[in-house]
Amino acid sequence: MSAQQADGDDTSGGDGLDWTTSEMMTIAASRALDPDDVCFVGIGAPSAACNLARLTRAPDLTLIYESGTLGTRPEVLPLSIGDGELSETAVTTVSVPEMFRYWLQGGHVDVGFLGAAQLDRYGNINTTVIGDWDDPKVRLPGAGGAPEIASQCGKVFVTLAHSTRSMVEQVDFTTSLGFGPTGTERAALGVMTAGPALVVTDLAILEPDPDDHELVVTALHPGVTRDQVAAATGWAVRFADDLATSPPPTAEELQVLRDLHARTEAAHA
Amino acid sequence: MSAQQADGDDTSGGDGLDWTTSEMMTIAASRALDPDDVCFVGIGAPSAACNLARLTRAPDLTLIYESGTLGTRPEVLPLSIGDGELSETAVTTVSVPEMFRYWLQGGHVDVGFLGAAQLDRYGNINTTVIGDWDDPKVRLPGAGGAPEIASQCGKVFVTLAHSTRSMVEQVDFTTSLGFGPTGTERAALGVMTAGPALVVTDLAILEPDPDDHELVVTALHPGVTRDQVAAATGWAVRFADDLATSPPPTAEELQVLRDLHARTEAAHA
Amino acid sequence: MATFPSLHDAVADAVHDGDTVALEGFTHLIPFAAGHEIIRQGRRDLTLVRMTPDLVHDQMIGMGCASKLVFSWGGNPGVGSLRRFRDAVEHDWPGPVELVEHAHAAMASAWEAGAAGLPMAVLRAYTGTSLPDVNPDIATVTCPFTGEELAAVPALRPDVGVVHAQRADRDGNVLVEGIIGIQKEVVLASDRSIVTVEEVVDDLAAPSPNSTVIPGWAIDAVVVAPGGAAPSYTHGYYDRDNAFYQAWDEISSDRDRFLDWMQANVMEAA
Amino acid sequence: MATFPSLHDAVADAVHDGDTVALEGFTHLIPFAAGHEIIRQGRRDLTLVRMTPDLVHDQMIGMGCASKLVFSWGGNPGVGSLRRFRDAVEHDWPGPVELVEHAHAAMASAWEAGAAGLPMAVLRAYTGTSLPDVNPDIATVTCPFTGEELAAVPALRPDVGVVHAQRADRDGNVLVEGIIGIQKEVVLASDRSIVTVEEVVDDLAAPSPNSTVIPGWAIDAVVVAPGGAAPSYTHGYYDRDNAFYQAWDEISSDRDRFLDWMQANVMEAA
Repeated sequence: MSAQQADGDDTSGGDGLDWTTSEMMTIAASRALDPDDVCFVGIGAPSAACNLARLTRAPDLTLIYESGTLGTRPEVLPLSIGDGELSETAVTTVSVPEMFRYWLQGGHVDVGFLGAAQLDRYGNINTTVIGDWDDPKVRLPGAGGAPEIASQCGKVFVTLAHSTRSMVEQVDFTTSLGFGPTGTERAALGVMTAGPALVVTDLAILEPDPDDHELVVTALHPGVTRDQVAAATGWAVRFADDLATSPPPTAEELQVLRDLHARTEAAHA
Repeated sequence: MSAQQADGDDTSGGDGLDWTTSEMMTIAASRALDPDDVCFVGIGAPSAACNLARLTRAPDLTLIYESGTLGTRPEVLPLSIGDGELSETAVTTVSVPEMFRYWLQGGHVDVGFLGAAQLDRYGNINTTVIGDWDDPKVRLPGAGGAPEIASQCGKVFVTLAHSTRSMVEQVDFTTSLGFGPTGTERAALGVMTAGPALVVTDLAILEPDPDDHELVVTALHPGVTRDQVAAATGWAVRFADDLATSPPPTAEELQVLRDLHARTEAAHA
Repeated sequence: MATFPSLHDAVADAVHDGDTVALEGFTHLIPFAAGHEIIRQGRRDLTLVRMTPDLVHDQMIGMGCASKLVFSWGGNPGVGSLRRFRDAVEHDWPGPVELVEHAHAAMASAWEAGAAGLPMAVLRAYTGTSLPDVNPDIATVTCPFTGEELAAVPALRPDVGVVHAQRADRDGNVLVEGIIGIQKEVVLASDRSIVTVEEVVDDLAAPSPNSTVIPGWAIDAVVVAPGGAAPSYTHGYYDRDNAFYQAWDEISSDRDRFLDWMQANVMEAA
Repeated sequence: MATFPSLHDAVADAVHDGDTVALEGFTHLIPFAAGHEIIRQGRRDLTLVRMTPDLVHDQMIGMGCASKLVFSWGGNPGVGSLRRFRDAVEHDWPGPVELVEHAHAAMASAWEAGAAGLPMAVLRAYTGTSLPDVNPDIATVTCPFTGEELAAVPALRPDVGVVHAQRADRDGNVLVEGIIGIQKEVVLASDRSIVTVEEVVDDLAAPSPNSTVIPGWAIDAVVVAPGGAAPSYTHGYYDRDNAFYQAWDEISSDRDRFLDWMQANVMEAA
């Protein structure tokens, strides 16, 4: 949940704006959404990005939370995916079986937006356990809706903080399928949706190589170096030939995001 | 639907009351319901009997119509099983998939109350076709909810007009299972509900023999003879040793039933 | 995202000869206006899907639109038979209509499965009945946990789904109230969907956070068709015209009388 | 037909050592009062079923009520881990808890199947994930029409189902509004059901004919428990106590501190 975002390092833009790496991550993620997307907002970090997009350039973005709320428009960020405001501002609220059967499995969602504890080079996600499932080092909350969000939405965006603990060679447990252990299993298993199309971290943007499906860095956030990203990634990460730099946050993006967080903190105090 | 009841012969009771055989059928059927039954009212004749019971000795009777209305209390008899008043007076109205999956298949209904075009000696019901299905003499409306009402309610009551066309040796088509073609198949197929427990016609009451499950006449309506029933039944019908006579309609039963029909006619005019 | 075409354009765009078309409405909100438009556009060889085919299906079958009917109860509710349906089945007039016959429980679950994007529905049904003898679409699956044999039927996934509802807002979000039947399932299960409504309003005024609202982005076409469910009814708007249901029994009893009535009341009334 | 016992009597009557017990509530209407009563009555060896076990399950596990947990997401929503749950799984304190681990989609369908009286749920799920490797309850069935292999999981049919709701009328009909989750499914799927409510009223005042109302004859016990969902919330009655969810992270971080808090706030507060 974005309400609990880690404070990142401060960064200074050329235009006199300051922002944190965490703000940059949220803003970059928000830009990836098309204005008419129907977006399933999974448990974890994505909620701020989705609502920022809705409050700026994508007012008609449709947000779905797995608690059953369709087309919700919260004024503040929900602390849980089932906060009352999600239902109060939704077009309608359906039962959880209907949500998963009709809306997700029925194929009505364009984008699934997920967080991750571990993400590997082929976009597989672990939110279950660090270590062995039978004898865990760290027992994580588990799957929630993520496995079917990952396989049944048209495509998947992932957002998470970039470190060698989170960006790993191979996940300890595949909670949610990306492209599979060798990048080939998604198609081989007959999963017809696109899978991980975009990963937004606090340092960079990664996209799957169209051929081998390995996540490749396609953009660095302003002020971030290749070495920083390489050092924070648990595999020998590749960089795109046409490596870009993310546009820095605009004044409006920062203002709307900060107002959203301020309203959220006031509401949850 | 009971609104279209055939006018039966007039009968005179010993206490100066007159009634039709059709009224006697409805009243006898209404008496079979326990005051706290949850009753699934199938398409056909049963609606008047169920509502008569509710308006007289069983005010807490719970009526369910397959249109999704749970606990409905109509002031007039519905012409279709989906009339608006059923929803307006219901405790709640659910979707049709929910009705059949959660409420019927889920095992929450005590009594299924069905009509029939043909009923055979083992309580099997045909509402599909007279003659061959591929080359029908008369194409009837079909199954509706009846097959699963017959197998999934705790027990089944059937009400229909008594004639050699309707009370047959063997149904042309088993739309809804009674005890099966030889009276043994219900148990053999693992259907654990009781099945046809009571048949109320305009002449008599029949109940299954506890051993061989053949429908046996257990009561004659007032003024009806064994010969009349035997002549109107398409098999060599047996009579119970302790053959009873149905109590005649009471003044209250007749009054409430006639008021119900009068309100219904006024409302549907 | 829902568009707001005319009834003519919505039907012309969505419904083609040979399509599988569901006009649903479980005794409520029956999309007569849309059915009449399909008849006027002269569609042929349709596979019609409906749990409770009634007068509008009698009319479509009698006018020769259909070559196949998937159904579970076909009658004139509260009155009796569907005479044009019977004439087609019993005497092939105006042409033969192939029947795929189910019970309500199976079709209700098949709509649920269609909306859920599954290839089949699983339920407990048909035990000891003759229906599996005449419908090869009734199969079984075995529960891997208990060994129980359950019924399986194909999910309903028509080319076109048409339903009527109370009202839409400007985003095409549609409110359905009262006997909601399988209205939502039909829209979600169909490749192309048309929802006719009594009116389009600024505020949908759904009375409950859990009201049955179908979001506009899940609907293809929202068509304003006031009275579009008559002679059936729209809860909160108008009542069922029971007299017409009774009159239909006689209108439909004779082929010529039926054709004259359709000509005057449907073909020449747009 | 619903009865109206006290919370103590309802729990004492329905919940026994060794039972499979579902206290559900999808982030809303979480039956804390009932969970605390189960703890006070000292139940042991329970199999707890819940899609989203959170604080009340952390408390039940930490107090030693549970030997098994069937679940799909276990955390402190918006805050982080469940520390008592983790201590049980990672260090067997106060005892080992066997995990039967699912994803939401499968548990949601398993509740649907339980309410529908079926032995299993069929869905499209778990493809390419590690969950089938650790949960033998994840099986497959093959569609007889398409040949597609689908996931199958056992239906959820617990001994006892407990949910909270807004209100009941004198017949025990219960209104649920807002995030309705799987409240209805739990009541219908369970052998014995307890619904705690904020109040009992003469007129349920359901705002829509299609409001989520669970009829009294489908419920065993309706218990008046004002505030019975706190620190979670009851839509229309009171808000979620977010500060307590955050405070729980520290209360639960230490075994002794947890036990002291439970003694003062649950065991001695009836």
